[in-house]
Amino acid sequence: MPKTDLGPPNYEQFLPPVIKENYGSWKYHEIVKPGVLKHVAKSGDVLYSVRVGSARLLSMDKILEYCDIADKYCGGYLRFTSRHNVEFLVSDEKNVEPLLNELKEKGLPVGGTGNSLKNIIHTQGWVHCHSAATDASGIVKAVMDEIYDYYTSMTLPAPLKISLACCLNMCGAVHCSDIAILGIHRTLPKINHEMVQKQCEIPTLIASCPTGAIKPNPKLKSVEVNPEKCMYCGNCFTMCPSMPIADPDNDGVALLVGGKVSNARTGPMFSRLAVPYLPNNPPRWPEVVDAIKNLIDVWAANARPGERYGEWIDRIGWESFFKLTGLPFTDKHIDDFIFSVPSFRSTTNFKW
Amino acid sequence: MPKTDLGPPNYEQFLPPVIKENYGSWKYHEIVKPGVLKHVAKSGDVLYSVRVGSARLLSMDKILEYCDIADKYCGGYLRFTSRHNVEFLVSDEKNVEPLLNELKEKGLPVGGTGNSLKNIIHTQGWVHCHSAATDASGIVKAVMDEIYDYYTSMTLPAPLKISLACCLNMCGAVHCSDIAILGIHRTLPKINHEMVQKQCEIPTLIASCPTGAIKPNPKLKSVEVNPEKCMYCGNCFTMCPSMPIADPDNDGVALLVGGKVSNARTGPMFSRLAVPYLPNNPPRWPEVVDAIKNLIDVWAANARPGERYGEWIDRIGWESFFKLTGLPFTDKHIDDFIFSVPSFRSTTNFKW
Amino acid sequence: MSEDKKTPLLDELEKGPWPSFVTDMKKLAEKKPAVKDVLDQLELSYAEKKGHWKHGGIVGVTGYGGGVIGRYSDKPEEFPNVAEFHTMRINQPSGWFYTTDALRDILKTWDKFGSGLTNMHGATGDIILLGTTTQNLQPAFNEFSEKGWDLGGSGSDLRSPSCCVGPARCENACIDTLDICYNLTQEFQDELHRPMWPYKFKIKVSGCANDCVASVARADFSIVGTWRDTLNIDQAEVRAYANNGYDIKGMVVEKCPSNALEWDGKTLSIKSEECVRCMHCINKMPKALSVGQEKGATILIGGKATILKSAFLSWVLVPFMKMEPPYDEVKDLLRKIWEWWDENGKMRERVGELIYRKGMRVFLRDIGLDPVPQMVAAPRANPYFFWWPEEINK
Amino acid sequence: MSEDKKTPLLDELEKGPWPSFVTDMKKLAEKKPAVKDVLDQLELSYAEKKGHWKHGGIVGVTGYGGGVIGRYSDKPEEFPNVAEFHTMRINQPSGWFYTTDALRDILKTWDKFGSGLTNMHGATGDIILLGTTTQNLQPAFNEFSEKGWDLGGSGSDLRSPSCCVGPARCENACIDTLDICYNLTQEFQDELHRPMWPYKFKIKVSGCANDCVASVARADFSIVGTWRDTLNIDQAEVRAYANNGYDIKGMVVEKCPSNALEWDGKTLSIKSEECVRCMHCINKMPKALSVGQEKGATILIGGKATILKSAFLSWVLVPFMKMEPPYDEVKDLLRKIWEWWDENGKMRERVGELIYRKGMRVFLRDIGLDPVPQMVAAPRANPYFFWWPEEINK
Ligand code: SRM
Ligand code: SRM
Ligand code: SRM
Ligand code: SRM
Ligand code: SF4
Ligand code: SF4
Ligand code: SF4
Ligand code: SF4
Ligand code: SF4
Ligand code: SF4
Ligand code: SF4
Ligand code: SF4
Repeated sequence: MPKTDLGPPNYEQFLPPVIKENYGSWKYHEIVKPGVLKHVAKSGDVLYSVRVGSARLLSMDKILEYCDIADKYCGGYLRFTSRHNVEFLVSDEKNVEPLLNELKEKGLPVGGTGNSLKNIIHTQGWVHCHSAATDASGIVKAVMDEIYDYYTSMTLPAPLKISLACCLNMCGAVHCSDIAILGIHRTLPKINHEMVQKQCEIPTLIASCPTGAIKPNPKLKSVEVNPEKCMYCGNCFTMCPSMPIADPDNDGVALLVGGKVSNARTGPMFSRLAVPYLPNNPPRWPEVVDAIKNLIDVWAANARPGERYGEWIDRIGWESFFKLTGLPFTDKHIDDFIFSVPSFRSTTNFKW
Repeated sequence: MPKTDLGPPNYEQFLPPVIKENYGSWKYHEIVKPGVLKHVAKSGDVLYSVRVGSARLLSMDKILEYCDIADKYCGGYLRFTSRHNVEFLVSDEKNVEPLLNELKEKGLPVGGTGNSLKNIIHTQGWVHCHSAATDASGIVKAVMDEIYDYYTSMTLPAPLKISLACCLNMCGAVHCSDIAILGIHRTLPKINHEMVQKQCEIPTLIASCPTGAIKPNPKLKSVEVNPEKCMYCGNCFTMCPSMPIADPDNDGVALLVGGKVSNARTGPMFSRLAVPYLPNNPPRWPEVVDAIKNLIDVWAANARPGERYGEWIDRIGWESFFKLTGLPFTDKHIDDFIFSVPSFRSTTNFKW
Repeated sequence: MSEDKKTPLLDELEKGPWPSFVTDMKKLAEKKPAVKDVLDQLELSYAEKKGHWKHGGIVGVTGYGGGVIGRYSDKPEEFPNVAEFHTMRINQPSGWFYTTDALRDILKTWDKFGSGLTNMHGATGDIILLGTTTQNLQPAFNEFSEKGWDLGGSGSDLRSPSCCVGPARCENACIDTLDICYNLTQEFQDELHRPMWPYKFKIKVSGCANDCVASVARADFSIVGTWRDTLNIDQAEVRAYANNGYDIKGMVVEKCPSNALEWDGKTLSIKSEECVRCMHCINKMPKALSVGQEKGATILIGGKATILKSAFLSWVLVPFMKMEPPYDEVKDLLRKIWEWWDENGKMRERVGELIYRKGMRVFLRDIGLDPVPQMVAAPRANPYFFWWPEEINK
Repeated sequence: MSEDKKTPLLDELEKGPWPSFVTDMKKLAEKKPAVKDVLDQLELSYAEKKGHWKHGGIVGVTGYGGGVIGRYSDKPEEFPNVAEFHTMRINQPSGWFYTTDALRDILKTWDKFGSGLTNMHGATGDIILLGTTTQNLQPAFNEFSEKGWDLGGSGSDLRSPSCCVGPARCENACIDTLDICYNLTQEFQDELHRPMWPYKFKIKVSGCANDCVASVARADFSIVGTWRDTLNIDQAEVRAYANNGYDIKGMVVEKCPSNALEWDGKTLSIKSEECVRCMHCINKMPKALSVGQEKGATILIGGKATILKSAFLSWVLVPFMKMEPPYDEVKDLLRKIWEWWDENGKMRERVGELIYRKGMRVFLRDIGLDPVPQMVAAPRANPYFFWWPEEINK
């Protein structure tokens, strides 16, 4: 019998000595160059953290490669970030440049600090999830390739946080990202009437629909979906395998913008719909890549220094956002779910 | 047979000559003194409007008194405002001072312009409505007596618009007032089971409840009210006389603050709950009068020039409002109706 | 008439500087028994902290479904003169302008058939004549009609539209509020008098964004004047304000919600495309600043008070509409909205609530308007959006 | 292993500067048939624009109800090596710190029992080990357990709490995020491993308002470090920034959301009672400004993603709580919340949604917290509030 309820190992054993000694006693930090943080302790001790972009979907060999690097320059200490980057924790300043050289050689991107593009938070996609309306790793790779330079430099007006979720479950903090890439369905679940009763608990299934679109169909001992009410969220499929919703001809990607999480200046904000639909076009999703490039370019050209995406839009107004980006404004952009009314423009204060 | 569908008389016949001649050609206006507006036309013509506070609930004799005054100084022209003041329309500058003197003599208050207290918009109350949880004219009189000087001067930070509605139907624009006085019930409707079926259509009655608190009671051929869900709005009584909700021991007044309608600077804003309950204490409602005085005093002492009530609170934060006014914050202040969630504080940005 | 009744509580409201409705009513009560009874009943209400009116019944005049509010005392034995005490809503003239002759004429009829008690005006805008009997309703109406006055709305119909003083006196008026109000009221007489909708519908017209009739808070359909070019600046007058010590920077420039203004001590300049026409700067310097040339209105939809789904403020439906007689565009729009509401609305569902229930998307398509960003403060934050069949790959 | 399958579409993703998961997986595929199959199935997905996984079934290890996500190919004949391809969620150490020894040790076990494919890390924070068979789950767990690693959460249980790097490296940390995360995880092992609630529950811990684990967006229960006194200003360092040409006025003072700062060119002063501790000024001048002395945390409740009632951001529940081991206050609070949620929640109803349904009023009373204004951005605008029986005059 194995032991259960161990919990995770105590983190203390994984902290490098310079951290143990200066734990809770850091004085300040600087960004020495893109991807290189220097934290200075009250004691005068210094820690360098070198941030390396990661695909997150990693083979064990890739991780072993990280380990070898960490052994060589970091006394065997490294960490991962909340956005799934690797950070090499260097206690000895002399090791910083050699480490950077080796990373360069190995093609590992260093960056993601300060006013840069951050690593894209993403989810499973077709690699592992049954629920995915699009792939995750593939789009991320295609997008990151295109806007790579923003990762390794710090030339943007403010940090840029892009996230991707492959379905409306929105694993990750997609809903509060500067730019959110979201896998969506656009057609009704196709009910397998014979299986519903066998595989699913009908009352739970009915309750699972956010818009009350599902009704019992007593004749078939199954359910029906009201096409006027279904907005293809796929939650019924989560509850019941007999309600598959994937539709290769219509699944795709929506883009939302202007979210943030930090409380710096403004409180957390939701990302809001910018592009309702772009097709799934593997392997490199050119429409999605282009749209994101455009979104970034317009912001980068117009925002004031220090303005996050949503703060910029708040200043100029959404009508200006649609004008500047050239994106069409459609009926999809107008909320029609529970909290819609407070999002309407109840003032004549707007721009032409 | 009388003629029907006449519509109102054409307003043109009621316009004084100076207005007819300068219709749509006004250049600017000034407030000569509290209650006296001077409008200058592009032609150079001038119109003085002298604004007089009115109880709105008027006898024909009072109106005839206005008529006599208007004949004397205004060539028989006068108007009423959207806040139920009377405006004497003076074309001849020489008539302004004599008019003001006569108004003073008659005890008719002149004011309500610029940064002053405006006339209180109010409704019927016990004088005429079946639905009233409090009186209207009585509270208004008591409040206006107390803060009268703010009406006849222009010393407040900004305009101050107080409104009163005697029940949750909220006749008037109470819900968007700097200070709103609202008649409320606090106990369940008392169902007259025998009459429900006779007087009321039960499905409509059930549908009338905003919170779904009403259920059929088939045994009694009547309905039941769920005490956990009923928030005493009285809408069931509007639909069905057999659901009386008035309760002398518990009816009273709530105060809401910070609303506005104009789009000047900020768009329209709702008034928000400040004081959940004050007792009905006729004839002069001292608790209500005191609470309103306090609300005005704190704003007047703390707001910056030009700041409407809600704009002031927006700047300082609601936590500061409750601190400065000394009002207790209760569970009633936290929204629990449809649009509640967006009103919660989803940021750590607040003051102690 | 219960001669001896005293009103000690109400008498307290004769004190103080604000005009006293009690004093006024007491005088009227001397010749009007109904007013005496209404005072006495009110005294009872003050003593008991409770109203004494019964739930209104349906009363009216021939040919109309609205315009009268039925009201009955719940103590008719004690207050026989207010056993019936109905309200007649007389449709006010645009902008509440009167000649004394007209007022006297109205009051003469009211003296003849009613209590002589009024509200000038009701919150919707009507002349409210408070207190008459069922029997007197028709004759009163007949006489009003003869004199050229008609009833306003009540019940599930169009309510009497109202408007700000507008071009009659205000330099800010971007549209002819008085004419629009009059013209629409005349056009929709049937809708006003014969309740046939799910619920009430209110129209209010303000000449500019100051919204002096509170249309955004109180009307299902708000017409608010605006302009599409640049506001006018008279630099000489600006300097005059400055020379008089007015704090242009603090009171005007810094309070512009969209930072559209600049003041260098000599010239006030405006970035026109930034201006959201909030009226603030014009309000503060009326001699120097004024509204633009290319005028029209913003139309907003959906405003209402609290019942049922809580209060809604009207929101932008048409950012800009020219407003010239015969106002066909706005009339067409109104008719389309009513048709849609009538077809889809539940009983006692205001149009704003119906839009909330069905979604702007359905509403816009059905009335044939294109979505524009000005309709929203911000686009949706949830991904719960719908596709039309024709947008889907088959 | 289907040797000959080509992956022309995926091969396109080997191009470009960003690290390629395809290249990485292809290498692994050479020794791991499951990875070969997963790539080939992915290639098929790319060709068909459609996933090829079946709806997950329930699999797990003895004694636990969570920690494993079952996954099956919907083409097991074509891709037999991913017929079963389950995920194990290994609970990460606080702050995602590792020694290379520890990592190698984990990977050794994973090589033995699984595909060798991982996510470092999952969005909740776990070490995600992607792809093993039903049969291998228990032996893999046994070995992990022996090595001191445990499973994380899944299903209707407490999910693995996570935290920012905090005091380990960050001068902004107002609380010991790593210890809090570790301590709470240890305390609530039963809640983590044995699903018994209406739905999932997430805890995230950030050391300051920058919220580097996005707790307000992603956690039902967010613990965010703050301080109650005044932030520290080192005037000499402020001047050093100024001397270096840093635009203190434009970049810091004018962006303070509550106008708490003043800069006269020499001294930066703060009105402490105005400061909302948003972190902006500290972020911009880390050498000169730092957090206050009297530290603790703000607790927020209710955050979650879109399903069902749309996304909620956590909102303030406790403005300030001291955070010292053994953290009894926060543990008590959690237990009370869970008990209430468990008693009242419907199936698949997150705690935020339950509070929305029942009202903060009921929630606060039942868990014994007093309402404070910090809980709301603004008080209610509707008059639909309730009274407790004891508040009513009988
Ligand atoms: C390492 C990490 C914490 C961890 O435990 O892993 C971290 C570390 C730091 N954050 Fe962060 N943040 C990290 C995720 C976040 C997140 C969460 C996220 O992105 O999902 C947020 C909130 C995101 C949002 O608002 O949408 C976050 C919002 C901030 C901010 C506020 C930025 C803003 O103005 O909105 C700062 C302050 C700043 O950058 O000036 C900050 C500052 C910092 C500092 C300077 C703190 C310090 O002294 O160590 C660290 C380096 C900053 C940098 O990258 O330039 N950190 N930081 C995370 C790195 C993620 C990555 O790999 O990119
Ligand atoms: C006469 C009247 C219109 C009518 O058709 O009857 C009117 C007339 C004027 N309003 Fe108004 N407003 C009138 C009701 C309103 C209302 C509606 C209400 O109070 O219910 C509003 C919106 C209320 C709100 O925002 O809550 C209103 C918001 C304004 C504003 C914006 C004030 C602000 O800064 O928020 C201005 C501009 C100003 O005062 O500088 C304005 C300005 C004006 C001007 C200066 C316009 C003009 O040039 O004639 C008029 C005199 C101002 C004064 O009283 O100092 N008027 N004004 C109404 C007088 C009501 C009364 O008896 O007190
Ligand atoms: C007379 C007046 C109040 C006043 O003293 O001025 C009034 C009086 C009544 N209103 Fe009103 N409303 C009056 C303007 C309003 C306004 C303001 C406005 O129109 O600008 C509103 C808020 C705006 C709105 O329409 O939403 C208003 C919102 C209501 C409501 C709630 C409607 C809603 O959708 O929330 C009701 C309830 C109902 O319709 O059953 C209502 C119902 C009533 C009834 C008919 C009572 C009832 O339960 O059926 C009242 C009759 C009182 C009586 O016996 O004299 N009254 N009512 C106003 C009409 C006078 C006029 O025609 O000029
Ligand atoms: C693995 C992971 C995504 C990733 O690639 O990182 C993940 C994967 C799944 N999530 Fe998630 N969620 C993951 C983090 C999240 C997060 C982010 C977080 O925890 O910080 C969220 C948003 C925050 C939240 O909880 O609201 C999230 C919101 C959901 C939801 C929607 C919950 C809601 O209340 O809105 C579902 C749907 C459900 O529970 O049925 C879901 C369901 C799922 C399922 C179990 C699919 C399902 O329909 O049952 C996915 C399994 C995928 C697979 O086969 O591998 N997942 N999920 C993340 C967990 C890894 C870990 O343990 O570290
Ligand atoms: S976002 Fe949807 S598809 Fe993607 S991992 Fe989460 S549940 Fe699966
Ligand atoms: S996809 Fe979503 S909206 Fe459509 S029926 Fe299923 S649960 Fe309801
Ligand atoms: S607010 Fe209520 S009580 Fe007052 S007049 Fe309107 S309906 Fe009647
Ligand atoms: S008073 Fe209002 S909440 Fe209570 S039962 Fe009647 S309609 Fe429902
Ligand atoms: S709304 Fe505008 S136009 Fe009408 S009276 Fe007010 S300020 Fe003048
Ligand atoms: S009208 Fe308002 S938005 Fe336009 S310039 Fe003046 S103050 Fe600014
Ligand atoms: S949340 Fe605050 S304490 Fe934690 S890493 Fe970010 S900046 Fe540092
Ligand atoms: S922490 Fe934020 S609120 Fe406080 S002084 Fe600094 S910028 Fe202003």
